[in-house]
Amino acid sequence: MHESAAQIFINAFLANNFVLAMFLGLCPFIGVSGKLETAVPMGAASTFVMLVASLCAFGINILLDHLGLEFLRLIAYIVIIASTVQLVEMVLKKYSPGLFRALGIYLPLITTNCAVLGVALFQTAREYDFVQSITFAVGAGAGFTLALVLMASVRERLQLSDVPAVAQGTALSLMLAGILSLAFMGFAGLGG
Amino acid sequence: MGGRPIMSIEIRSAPHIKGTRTVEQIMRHVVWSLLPVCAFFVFQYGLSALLSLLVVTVSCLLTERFFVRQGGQSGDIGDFSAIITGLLLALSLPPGFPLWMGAVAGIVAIALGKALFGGIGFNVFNPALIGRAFVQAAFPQAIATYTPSFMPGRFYEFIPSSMTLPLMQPVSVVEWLKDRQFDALAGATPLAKWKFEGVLANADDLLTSLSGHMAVGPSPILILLCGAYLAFRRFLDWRIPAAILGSAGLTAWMLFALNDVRFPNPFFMLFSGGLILGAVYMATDMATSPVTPKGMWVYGALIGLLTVIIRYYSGLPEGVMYAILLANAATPLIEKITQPTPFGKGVLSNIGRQKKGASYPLHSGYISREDASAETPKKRFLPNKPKHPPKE
Amino acid sequence: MTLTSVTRWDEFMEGIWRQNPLFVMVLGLCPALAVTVSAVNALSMGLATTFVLTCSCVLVSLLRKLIPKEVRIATYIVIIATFVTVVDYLIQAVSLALYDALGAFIQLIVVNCIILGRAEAHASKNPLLPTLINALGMSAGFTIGLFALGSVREILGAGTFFGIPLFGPDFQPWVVMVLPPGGFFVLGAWLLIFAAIARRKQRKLAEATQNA
Amino acid sequence: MKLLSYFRGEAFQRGVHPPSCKLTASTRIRRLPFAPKVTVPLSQHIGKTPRPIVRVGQEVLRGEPIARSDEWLSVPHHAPVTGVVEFIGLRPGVRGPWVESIVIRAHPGASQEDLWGRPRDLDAATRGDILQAIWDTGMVGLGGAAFPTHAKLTVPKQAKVHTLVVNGCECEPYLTCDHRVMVEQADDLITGIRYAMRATGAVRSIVGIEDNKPDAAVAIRAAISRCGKVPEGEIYAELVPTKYPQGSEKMLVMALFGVEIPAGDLPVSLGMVVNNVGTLAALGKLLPAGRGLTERVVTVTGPGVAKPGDYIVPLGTPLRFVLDYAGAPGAVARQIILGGPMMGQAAASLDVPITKGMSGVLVMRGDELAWRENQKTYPCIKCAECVESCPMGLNPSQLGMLAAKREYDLMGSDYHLGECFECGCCSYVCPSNIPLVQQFRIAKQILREKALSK
Amino acid sequence: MTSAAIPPQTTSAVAMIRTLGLIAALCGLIIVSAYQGTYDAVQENKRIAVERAVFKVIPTAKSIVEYAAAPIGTIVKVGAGGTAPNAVPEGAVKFYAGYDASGKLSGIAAEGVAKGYSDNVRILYAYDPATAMISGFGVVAMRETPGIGDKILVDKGFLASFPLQASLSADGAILSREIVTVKHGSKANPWEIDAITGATITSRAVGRAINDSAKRLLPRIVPRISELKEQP
Ligand SMILES: Cc1cc2nc3c(=O)[nH]c(=O)nc-3n(C[C@H](O)[C@H](O)[C@H](O)COP(=O)(O)O)c2cc1C
Ligand SMILES: Cc1cc2nc3c(=O)[nH]c(=O)nc-3n(C[C@H](O)[C@H](O)[C@H](O)COP(=O)(O)O)c2cc1C
Ligand SMILES: Cc1cc2nc3c(=O)[nH]c(=O)nc-3n(C[C@H](O)[C@H](O)[C@H](O)COP(=O)(O)O)c2cc1C
Ligand SMILES: Cc1cc2nc3c(=O)[nH]c(=O)nc-3n(C[C@H](O)[C@H](O)[C@H](O)CO)c2cc1C
Ligand code: SF4
Ligand code: SF4
Ligand code: SF4
Ligand code: SF4
Ligand code: FES
Repeated sequence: MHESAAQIFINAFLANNFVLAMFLGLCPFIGVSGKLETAVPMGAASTFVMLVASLCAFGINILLDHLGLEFLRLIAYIVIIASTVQLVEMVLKKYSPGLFRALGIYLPLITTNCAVLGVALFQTAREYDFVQSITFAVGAGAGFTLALVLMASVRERLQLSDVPAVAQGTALSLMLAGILSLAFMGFAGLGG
Repeated sequence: MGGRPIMSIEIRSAPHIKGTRTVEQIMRHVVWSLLPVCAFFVFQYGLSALLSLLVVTVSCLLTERFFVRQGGQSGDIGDFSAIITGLLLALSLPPGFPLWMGAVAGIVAIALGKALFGGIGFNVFNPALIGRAFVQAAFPQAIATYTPSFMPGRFYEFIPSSMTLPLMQPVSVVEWLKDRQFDALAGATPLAKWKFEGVLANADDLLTSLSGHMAVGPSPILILLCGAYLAFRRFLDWRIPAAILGSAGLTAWMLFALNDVRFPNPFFMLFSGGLILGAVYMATDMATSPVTPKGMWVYGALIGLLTVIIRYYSGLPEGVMYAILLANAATPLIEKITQPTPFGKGVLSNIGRQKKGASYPLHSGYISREDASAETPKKRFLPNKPKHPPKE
Repeated sequence: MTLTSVTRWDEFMEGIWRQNPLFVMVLGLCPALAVTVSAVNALSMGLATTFVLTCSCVLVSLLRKLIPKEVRIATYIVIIATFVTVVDYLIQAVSLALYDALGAFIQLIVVNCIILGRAEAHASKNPLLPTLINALGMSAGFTIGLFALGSVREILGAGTFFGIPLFGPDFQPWVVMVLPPGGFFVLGAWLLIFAAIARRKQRKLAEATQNA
Repeated sequence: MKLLSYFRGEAFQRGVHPPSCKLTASTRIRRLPFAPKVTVPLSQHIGKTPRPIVRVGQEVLRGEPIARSDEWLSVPHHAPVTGVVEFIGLRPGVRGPWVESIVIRAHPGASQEDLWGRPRDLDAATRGDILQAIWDTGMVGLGGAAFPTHAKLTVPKQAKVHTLVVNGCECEPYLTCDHRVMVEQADDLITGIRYAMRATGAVRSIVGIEDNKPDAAVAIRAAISRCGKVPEGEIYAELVPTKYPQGSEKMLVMALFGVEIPAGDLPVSLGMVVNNVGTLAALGKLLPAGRGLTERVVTVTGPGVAKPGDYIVPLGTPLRFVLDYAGAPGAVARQIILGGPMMGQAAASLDVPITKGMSGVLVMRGDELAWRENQKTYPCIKCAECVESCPMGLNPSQLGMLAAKREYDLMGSDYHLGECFECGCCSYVCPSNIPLVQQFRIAKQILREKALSK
Repeated sequence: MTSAAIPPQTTSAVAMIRTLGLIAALCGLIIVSAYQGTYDAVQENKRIAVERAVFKVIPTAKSIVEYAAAPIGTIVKVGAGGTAPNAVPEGAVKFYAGYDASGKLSGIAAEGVAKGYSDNVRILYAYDPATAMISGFGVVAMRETPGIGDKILVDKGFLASFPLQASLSADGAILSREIVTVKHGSKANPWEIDAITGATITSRAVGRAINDSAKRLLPRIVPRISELKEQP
């Protein structure tokens, strides 16, 4: 069954949201979603890194299949994605300091979290072609950003609430994530 | 003057007078307005519906009381808000929903949907819908099991699934329906029938829920009437239902215009399922909807759009609940970007700013031309101010 | 560094209780939530992580004097990825069904912050034995955490434990528990319970000091 | 939404409609007897405090200047009674803390006629002369803000004033002093308006009156034609829809002209000056006679008052004396409010004197307060009532939640706390009974202190 | 990760490259030995998994052979003794032929996939050339809701829909009747699948998966079924 780009996008963005349904990138999601200000650049930076990871993985797959070295896949992914992000970071710093300031501080945080590596692994497992891979990465990034932004705005509002002391902190974040995940179940089956 | 007893006077902060509206009053009115809706629901489904309303509401109240006692939550059970939660939750569940699951829904609604955030006013998500979403995910089959309305004997016997033992699976109602000469399809809601069979229900049947044995909720007309009363008394904001129905209707109408075979008419979209109940009573929950007027429009439009998308394109026949929960999550964001413009900072003040320093040329038609000796006209028809500042 | 058996035990327990990677440090959430739909999966994931964590830490500790500190993180990652690849193949060899159930999350052990964190914070500075104890403690803590999640989710969500039906055929499973929201809710509930216990302890302590 | 409010013929957006309770709207203004002793606080207005120019033991005539300052933003005070200066020093002030005051014991036998006046002909006076004459009267805004009137009427060099807006709204419940002044002293008002127009160079004047007092408009229109000296179309009496806080100058200008005074600006930036009717009526009386401000009209009212009414009260009369005269037995009075119920201050003691800016004395009994005390306070339920009623277009709900968490900086920087003019609409409507305005006052205070300490 | 690409400052480049090389070699060694060590077991596992799946849908089969049916009508054998898996012609459809103990064709198995409730449902269905019926199916992979969607494996009513009629039209180019899933209780024809109440979406996915795949596969292999009769 060939999945269209739109289906892949909606799937990664909403129906099987990377964070809320696939459980990827939870650490930054729980850790960095306290403030709306940081949520958007964080989401943008993650999307960008996912795109890089997707491109790298696509290239690595071709190379490794060619060489018959698929058992090196994981190491290759992780090393090459990490260094490519470093490289991009340096290039950014040199040629676009504004963008670097906006995204730069987030890049090292996310060079290799599950969401990023997940993009690479899932696109390989699902045998996506080039366009499909890119759409998948963008959809996953958009989904991550959406979840992050919703979570951050809710958590900002809860700063002004009298949340019981027991529930404050990670427990509340997890419960919120659970509720969001519950709400995202409404999208199940979308794009199919 | 010194011999007088010293008066004890109090020092308070202005304002020293207060409008008469209180939280209890608002909530009480919502409960009143829900009673006819509940009564009709009981009329449709009989004993099971009555018991379901009772059990769910009582479980909400007990949970609320527990958390208030524990100190985990502000407010108290006397504020009627938990009753609203219970009634709305029960109205959104199938009438034959096993009572123990209803109780679970009520507990989750208050515990997870309200107490977790600190109680009344602090919750971000609609508690009733949290409860419903939880049991929908936990017991997806039971919650999709509807039975026809106006069953003969509904006032003497229960729908068999109602009385399921706690933690056990509900018994199938198929046999029970067969006994009463109903086929398996009779239990499908109009939305499910449309989604899975392509059968469209009749318009006025949907509106009143009166005819036949359709498996539907309370009549949309009745809900609209009760909601109109609340809106008229300003206990709920008319903008939210208007925005929801407007955006859902518009989206559905556009899709219908594009392809009238694949998509049902917008009327069906508006009056089937829980859209009216959700738009009038659930999306308007104050704590979880934006306070800014512009935000209310955005919020409502989002709900309408999401409802249509979920109903048409996702795996589930009904999307109101998810649409409202998602919009609840977006509410803080919506509020943030729709803060009202303070007086003197908006467009109108810019007109003033342009005129800064310049003097208004006097204009003969500028001020109302009442004769100085004339009778004072009645308030309403008084042209008491110019429509615009004079143009240079 | 000399270690008495008591401090060794303490060191081990540290990872299980006071520094539990899942419940206290809240790390490695993705595998913790994604694969814990059943006790078996949780346990397998825990063992796989244990293998990778222990082997990597041991290797890092052995090579710690050799590894140039400028590229130490890259080195650790390569080492970790190596063992993840190994465990990946091992599981495929043992059971494909298990491999399918754990899915990509086996390979995602690579990015599990716990492992890199241990390698960097502990193994790179300590000799073999303490490293081993620390790594085993952490792994045990993580495995116990996963198991706590997995059992609750399986029992409630399917009415079974290790696949054995517990409540008879009429039991109504709470499907939500094995769905994504259930993962969040169960972990959140565990954290709530621990927080409540901690608060009660604190209150008791405060009362005791007040009385004294 | 703004357009909509135009079409609905609303004066300004939002605002509230508290019950008007104007018990004394049709009672004539009466004169209060002279108290045996009056206390004139030196600082009754916004600006510099004048210094006393009398000594203890000195005999003063009613209307004689007793305090003066050479500072521009300050006004002289005149003796409200003929008598002897008994004490100069600290006395209880309206706001609680004791303030520098002059205490005069009235001569029991004195006729208390105003003997000090120096009548003069201002028909040929220049702008400067008129302003000087206004300064000499010691006039401040009688609408409540007590800003020196000569300063307000002095138009900055770079600006030009074309319209004098006369504020006859009296939007606060209970208060009727401006209403009665418009009805009974319309001729003085017209005179005052014409002086003020000459002082500012305004070419027209508009009296804005809420439409619950049409008789005031009729009276003013009659006075205009009676006066005979007013050219056609120079002075209008306009009715505006009744709504609180119509009396705020921003809202009144909005209602009359449909323009918003830009945030942070004064009406003068739009070529307007706003004055209260009481101020201008008093000017119309005092200026030709060359007298000083020694008395004002005060509404004494409220459920706790036996003889409510508008009284001409000599300034400095102790509150206790006023209440005794109006019949407010201490046993039932629980709260005494100086000003209107929406913005007025609760009196800290019965020894405080009537001052220039005090337009009303409102006495509340225990039973009026009881139901409010019994009302529970809830967390904000986000009912949006406050947002829908804040005339300044703020978001009191958000501000209130921020205040509860002491996020004062955010209130000022992101949610326009500075624009709040403390009208009290938000507190009035809040069903959760949250003391919003009070929190905002505290927040402003803290922000001010922070800014100062920087 | 920050230091991965930062040039060395203190350690000399040579020493660094030497240690890195050492570590890389060590890791490579570990991986390769693990890969080699498990290779046979993994392949065996995979083969067993495929066989199990096929044997499940074709109960009479004792051995299987993998084929690919190319669009132009040729059928090639894949794997040992045939085309390499990565040399299968463009657009070919893979399928398995199951043979009984005597080497006679006992059935054809092929994969189908369709979108279910939460993700793709991937199934393996069996086609019986003798009767032109779909005799059964098994699930390869799905993420349907446990307790709901996964009832397609156990629900008696649902499984009773099989065997399904899958005969070709007269010209052999299309199915004579498309396979459809109908609401529970309304199956009336041999080419209809009776849906499970409460899991209609997954039921439909099964129907669609079979239909889509059969539509492509059957016209290619039915005319040449004689080529497959005997185990090669
Ligand atoms: C917010 C909300 C969500 C609802 N969700 C569903 C649902 O998912 N499925 C359902 O069959 N009924 C749902 N209902 C119940 C409806 O009120 C209605 O009773 C039921 O859908 C039958 O009516 P129908 O087609 O007209 O669906 C929901 C009601 C509300 C208020
Ligand atoms: C909320 C609010 C309400 C006001 N209401 C009135 C009013 O009803 N009448 C009035 O004369 N001034 C009122 N004022 C004061 C006016 O804004 C303005 O300062 C006054 O009319 C100026 O006249 P004055 O200087 O002669 O007192 C109000 C101010 C505020 C902030
Ligand atoms: C949490 C949840 C999980 C669901 N999982 C499935 C599923 O796995 N397969 C499926 O076909 N439908 C699933 N559904 C969809 C509903 O059961 C849907 O209403 C049903 O498929 C419609 O079938 P019916 O027409 O027999 O009611 C799920 C619904 C919910 C709320
Ligand atoms: C117009 C209106 C609608 C309400 N709707 C709901 C609702 O859908 N669900 C609910 O749990 N409570 C509802 N409430 C009650 C109350 O607002 C709710 O419990 C709050 O969310 C508690 O903070 C409603 C109240 C009002 C005034
Ligand atoms: S009530 Fe207050 S605001 Fe309204 S007019 Fe009187 S003084 Fe001005
Ligand atoms: S007090 Fe301030 S915030 Fe409240 S209504 Fe008046 S202006 Fe708005
Ligand atoms: S309260 Fe604020 S706005 Fe009102 S006067 Fe004082 S400073 Fe100005
Ligand atoms: S009026 Fe009170 S309760 Fe309503 S939104 Fe404003 S602050 Fe909250
Ligand atoms: S485990 Fe850390 S991001 Fe997933």
